[in-house]
Amino acid sequence: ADDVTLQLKWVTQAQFAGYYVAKDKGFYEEEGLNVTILPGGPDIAPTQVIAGGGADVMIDWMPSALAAREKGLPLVNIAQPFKSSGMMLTCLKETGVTGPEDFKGKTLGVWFFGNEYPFLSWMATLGIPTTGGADGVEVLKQGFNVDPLLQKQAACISTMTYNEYWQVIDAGISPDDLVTFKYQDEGVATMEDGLYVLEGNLQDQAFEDKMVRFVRASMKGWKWAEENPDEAAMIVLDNDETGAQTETHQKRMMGEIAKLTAGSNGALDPADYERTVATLLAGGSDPVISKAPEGAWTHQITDKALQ
Amino acid sequence: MKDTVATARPVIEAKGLGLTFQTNDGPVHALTDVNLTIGKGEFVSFIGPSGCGKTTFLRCIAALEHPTQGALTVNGTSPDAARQARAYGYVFQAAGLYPWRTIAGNVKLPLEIMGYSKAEQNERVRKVLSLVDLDGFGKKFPWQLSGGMQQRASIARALAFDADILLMDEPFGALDEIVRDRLNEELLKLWAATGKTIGFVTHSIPEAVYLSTRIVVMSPRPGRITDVIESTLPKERPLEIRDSREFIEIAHRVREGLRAGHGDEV
Amino acid sequence: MKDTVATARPVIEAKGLGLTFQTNDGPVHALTDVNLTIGKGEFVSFIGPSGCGKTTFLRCIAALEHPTQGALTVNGTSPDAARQARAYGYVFQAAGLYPWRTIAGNVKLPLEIMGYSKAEQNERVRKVLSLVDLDGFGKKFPWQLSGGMQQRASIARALAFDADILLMDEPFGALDEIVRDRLNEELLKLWAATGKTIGFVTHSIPEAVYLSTRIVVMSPRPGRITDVIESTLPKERPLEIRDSREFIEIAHRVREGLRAGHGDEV
Amino acid sequence: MTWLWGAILFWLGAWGLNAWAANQPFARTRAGKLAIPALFGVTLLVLWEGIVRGLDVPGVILPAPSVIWGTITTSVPTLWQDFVQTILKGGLSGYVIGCGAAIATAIAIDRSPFLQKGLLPVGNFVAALPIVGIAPILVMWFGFDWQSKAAVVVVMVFFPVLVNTVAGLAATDRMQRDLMATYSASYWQTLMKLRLPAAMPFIFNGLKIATTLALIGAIVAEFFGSPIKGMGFRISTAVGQLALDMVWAEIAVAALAGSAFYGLVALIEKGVTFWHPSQRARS
Amino acid sequence: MRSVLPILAVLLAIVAVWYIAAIRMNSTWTYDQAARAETEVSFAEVVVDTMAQERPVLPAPHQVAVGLWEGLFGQKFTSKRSLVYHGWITLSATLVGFAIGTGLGILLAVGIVHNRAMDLSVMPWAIASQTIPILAIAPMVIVVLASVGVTGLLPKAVISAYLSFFPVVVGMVKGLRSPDRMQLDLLKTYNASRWAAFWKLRLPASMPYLFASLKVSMAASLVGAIVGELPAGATSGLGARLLSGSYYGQTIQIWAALFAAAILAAGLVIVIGAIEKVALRRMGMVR
Ligand SMILES: Nc1ncnc2c1ncn2[C@@H]1O[C@H](COP(=O)(O)OP(=O)(O)OP(=O)(O)O)[C@@H](O)[C@H]1O
Ligand SMILES: Nc1ncnc2c1ncn2[C@@H]1O[C@H](COP(=O)(O)OP(=O)(O)OP(=O)(O)O)[C@@H](O)[C@H]1O
Ligand SMILES: Cc1ncc(C[n+]2csc(CCO)c2C)c(N)n1
Ligand SMILES: [Mg+2]
Ligand SMILES: [Mg+2]
Repeated sequence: ADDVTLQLKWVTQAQFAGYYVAKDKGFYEEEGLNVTILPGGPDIAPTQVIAGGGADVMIDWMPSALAAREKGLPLVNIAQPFKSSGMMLTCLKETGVTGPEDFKGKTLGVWFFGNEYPFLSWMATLGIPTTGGADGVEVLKQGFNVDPLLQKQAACISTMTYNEYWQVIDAGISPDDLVTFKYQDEGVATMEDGLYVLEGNLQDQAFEDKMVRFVRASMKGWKWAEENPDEAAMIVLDNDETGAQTETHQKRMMGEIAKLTAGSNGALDPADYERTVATLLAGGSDPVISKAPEGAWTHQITDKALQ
Repeated sequence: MKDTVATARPVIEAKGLGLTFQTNDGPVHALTDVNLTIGKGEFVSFIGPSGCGKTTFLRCIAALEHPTQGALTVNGTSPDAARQARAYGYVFQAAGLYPWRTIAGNVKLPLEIMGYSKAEQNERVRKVLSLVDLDGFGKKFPWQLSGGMQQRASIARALAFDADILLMDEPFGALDEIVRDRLNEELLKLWAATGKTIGFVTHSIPEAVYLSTRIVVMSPRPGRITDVIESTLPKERPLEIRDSREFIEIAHRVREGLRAGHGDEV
Repeated sequence: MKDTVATARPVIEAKGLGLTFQTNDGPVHALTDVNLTIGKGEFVSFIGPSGCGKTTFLRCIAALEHPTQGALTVNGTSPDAARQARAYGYVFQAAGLYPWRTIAGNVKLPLEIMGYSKAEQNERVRKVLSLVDLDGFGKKFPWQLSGGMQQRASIARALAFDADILLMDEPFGALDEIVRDRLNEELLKLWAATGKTIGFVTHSIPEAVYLSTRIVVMSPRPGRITDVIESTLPKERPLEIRDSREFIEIAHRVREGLRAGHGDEV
Repeated sequence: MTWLWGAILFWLGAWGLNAWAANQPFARTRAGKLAIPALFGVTLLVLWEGIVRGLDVPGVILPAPSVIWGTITTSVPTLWQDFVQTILKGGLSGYVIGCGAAIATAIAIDRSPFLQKGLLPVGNFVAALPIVGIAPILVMWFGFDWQSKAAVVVVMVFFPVLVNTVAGLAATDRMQRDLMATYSASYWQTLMKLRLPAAMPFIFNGLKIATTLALIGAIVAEFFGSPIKGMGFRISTAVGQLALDMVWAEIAVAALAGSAFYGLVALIEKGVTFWHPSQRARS
Repeated sequence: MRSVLPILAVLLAIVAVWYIAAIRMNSTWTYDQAARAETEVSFAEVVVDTMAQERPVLPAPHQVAVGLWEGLFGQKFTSKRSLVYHGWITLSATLVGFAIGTGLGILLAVGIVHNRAMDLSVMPWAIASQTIPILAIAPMVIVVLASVGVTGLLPKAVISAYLSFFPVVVGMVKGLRSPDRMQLDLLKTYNASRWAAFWKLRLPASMPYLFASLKVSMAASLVGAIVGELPAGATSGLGARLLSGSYYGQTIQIWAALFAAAILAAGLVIVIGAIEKVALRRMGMVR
């Protein structure tokens, strides 16, 4: 069997159910692959891991991958299992935020470490400076969890539809007390959770072949997970080495994830790509990327995998 | 050993005193059944082979060590109470100067603690440093002085303030004969002038005889008093007295006493 | 001061020796213009007021301090070379025992370093401990011994191995007269039997006279040799010799020499 | 490859030079004491540059020193802003509060063997709590700004200084204490005149260890939430952006500031504990 | 027994303060929730609520105790939810790191004391090395080591060694230099080799310093191992528990992991303390 190492963007959770299912159900094995899944974490930059040769393929958000490409790391999107973006800004109603125009003068929690680009683009589109003051927003580097909102250190925080949002709810705040802004709805959505490899490797026949089989099996896993969300969640749970994840949370997460993967067969929709690039280029003074990238995606793999 | 009673008001009274150290290989009987009364204004020397408990006895008097048997009173109270009344000046067997203080600073230490005025402090430091012949060394640090000079500094430290009882553990051991003679004279003068009660450990028989009103001879294992020799010398003692018959006689008695104590082991 | 030449093959030769310490308040001239030759098998005592440079001179000989002026040779080579040839046994002014070694362990230390066999080590330790009257204390730690006992242990340590030159800095300062007499006798015996060259610092005039073939009198500020007195006593010296006319005469000369050196400051 | 071999040759040569220079009288001068470690540092940098260039290490893994230097010179304002936020505000204030509190506590519990016996093991235990666990909690308690970083630093430096101070206060020898006893000196007099001076070498030991801890603490705490400035913030975001040159620029600033801080404390130590054998031996 | 009493008293005081703090800090949330639900709460209700929140700002002591108990004994030791399992993972990295770190530290200290060139050049850089935020370079270390094929225990141990060598260097340098002039001079008169001076004087004299450093360094090793676990993909070990607890706002889980780590560290330090006592007693250094 051929060895493939996959670097995840975050810790083991239902966000990556498709890959765990494919591994657990033997889809990879059927394709003659021996896949190692490396969980991520707050300090792991998947881009760095792949640059260092620690992985063959990785999962990342497109803004981060494109930024890395501009930094000289030739990443290429070979597949896009996630159709929609799950990112939102969640605000406490009591702070008086009802629409984006109310952000001014407020403190907003934002994830950094390569996850800040969608937010920066959005603010640039809105024309709100992120340097604080009465006309701008005060930005906090948000840690791992939703505490800043619960402790009222921030008016709004970044959340994912499938994860942090529910943590807020679980903490005891009812949805009625919250106002949420989905990036998807605000027209500033960027592509999340795509599969990326190094451009140079694609020239290699054997590698290309490996990736074709990998994507095929992975998509099979995703579709299985969409159909059997609860079982998929249990598979994820089995693979969680920290033993910290809970069943309810993962099952719910799987349900939300299924909504995001729905509509993708694995091939990147060029229209989505263009929209993402346009959003990123719209950034004002501090653009994430300075010019439209070339060759940042390919159907080379999916074309073969999905025929 | 019968108690020896001093004529003057007793300042130090030991009755059946004993002290045993517990060590990793068994108890060490440093002192046993020590009976001694020292009157006010007496000058008592302790002499005996090394390890016989002289230091230990002095430490008991100063409440630095606590006897395991018997009773000990100082000025009619417990040694601890006497210590709190600042009754003691103590010169240790080693100089024990604080390395972070200059010589003058070391001598000043007790004065600071006892709250003398700045001017008084400086005046006294000057005086005692000159007494022990260390003028000009006030600004040096201890490690820049020779062994004998350090010892003299520590004597100066004990003399700088007015304690009723002066306990000196081989203070002149590291000094040459000339300086020793001079300091012996000075000490006698000081004693005569102030009426202090002095307990003095020495290894020199002539020194003990020259200085003391009484000489206590001790012997080791277990440390005990084997002889107490009253000096019949007058209070006024020029250095030449050391050539007198009486002096030589007393010295001889002390030597005999010492030899007897040694008998069992040398 | 003119050089004093010894008759035997010279072991230690100092010519115009000087040593100046740099301290925070100016230079201290510990030694100036010291000229001295010590022949093989001599027993030379150094006497002088404290701070006159006796320790410093001994340290120069042992290559522990390096003279800033003049020349010094030991066995015809530099002191450093002599040290490398393990020519010295040194007894320091303070005991300086290693606190983590027992008394026996401390005495064994030089033997271990010089590579004696285990059996030989034990044998020698036993012998020298008994020589200094510390049998039975081998297993105690230094802080469990009295000051004088520690000093004796440090003497034992220096005697445990066979150095040609023995340098002793007030080795008997903390001992009582009886033990001191005994050790004086032992030292003389050892010297007679081994033909070692001995440099000996003391404050006791009788001790210096009793032991030495020559007595070097020093005076301070700056440290220099003011007198060198040859002893005319025979090599064979019973303790009673101290009552002889000759002895008393020499002692008198030494005292005069000392007093003269003191003149400028006492 | 020439780069690599060149660097290794340079390293060998410089090491030889250093070994020689260290035994020259020059090494005892003030200039020598700066030049020799500096030469050592330069050697390391040259070796680094040579390895990166010689082995073609990608810049996103390890940038060459020359590249890092370029970033430092072009981002001085950012670096300065981060330095003020993290080191001056978070680190220094935490250091002062933490060390002050530790010394005060050591003195406070010194009188009571009961408290010492009780507090030291418990303190020992608290000190063993890893910062990575404490930092998020303190950020939750004290907010995102520098106050929470200072709190982390306080927690980190407190115990080493406490332990050293307690050990130092016990470090007097018997005769020194007995002397005070014969004067019947009061507790405070003994403390001020004997035990604190005698404790200084130990206290400074703690204070020196605390300097590096303070820096690490302040920086690491920023990983768990911060305003968008500060060295820890910059490092963690720069890693995500693969701007490794910026990461190393910040690390260089941290190392420089840390060494300077340590050097300052060591200098003060030298002045205060001039009498200690370990200081005297080398002067 | 005599030494347990004071500890108990202090613990009791801490627990009391802790409870009061828990009530104060957690009550904000209770009041906020009541306000959102537009109800009134009495103080008694608040106290009860603050003792049993799911995501308390400060968990009450008994909540942590329960969390710890569950984690330690609530399941099989081999379970991924067992703190014993995670503790063991961390412990093994800690011990390997500690061994590497102290070994390196002692070697460096010996070099610094015996070689002027090292004394002058290494020390400043050893200090500088400790000002590098380990959390920042730990991921890079892991990545770089992984790219040359080193994974698993060793990368964590390397990070742990990196943190633990420094206290040993500082303490040992001080300790090896602690002999005073007379002690050194004595050996000079024997013309003892540097080797003998090291074994017979410097090393024994440095023992108290070494043990003091070892305690600090052991704690540092543990922190290093935990830090090393964060970027190792938050898989297993106490660090991973801390992280995932933190990620999901499971305050109680964080505190339980935190206490498990501290217990581990305290245990290790106690072991060193015991060895110290025996060693120093045999060396006659405790009176
Ligand atoms: N390390 C030093 N630094 C500065 N001055 C010193 C140092 N060592 C000794 N001295 C000075 O050198 C002089 C001679 O000292 P030395 O120790 O040789 O005297 P000594 O004759 O042995 O005296 P003693 O009989 O008191 O031991 C003294 O004035 C002393 O202050
Ligand atoms: N802390 C201690 N622990 C155990 N034994 C001790 C301790 N202090 C003293 N001793 C023992 O007590 C005995 C008496 O000691 P002490 O110091 O009083 O003798 P000394 O008469 O002053 O002798 P020296 O003239 O040598 O100073 C000795 O045998 C000594 O070994
Ligand atoms: C330090 C830190 N960086 C990024 C994220 C955000 N993040 C990265 S991947 C992912 C998927 C969702 O669960 C999320 C939320 C975070 N939480 N903490
Ligand atoms: Mg004594
Ligand atoms: Mg001397």
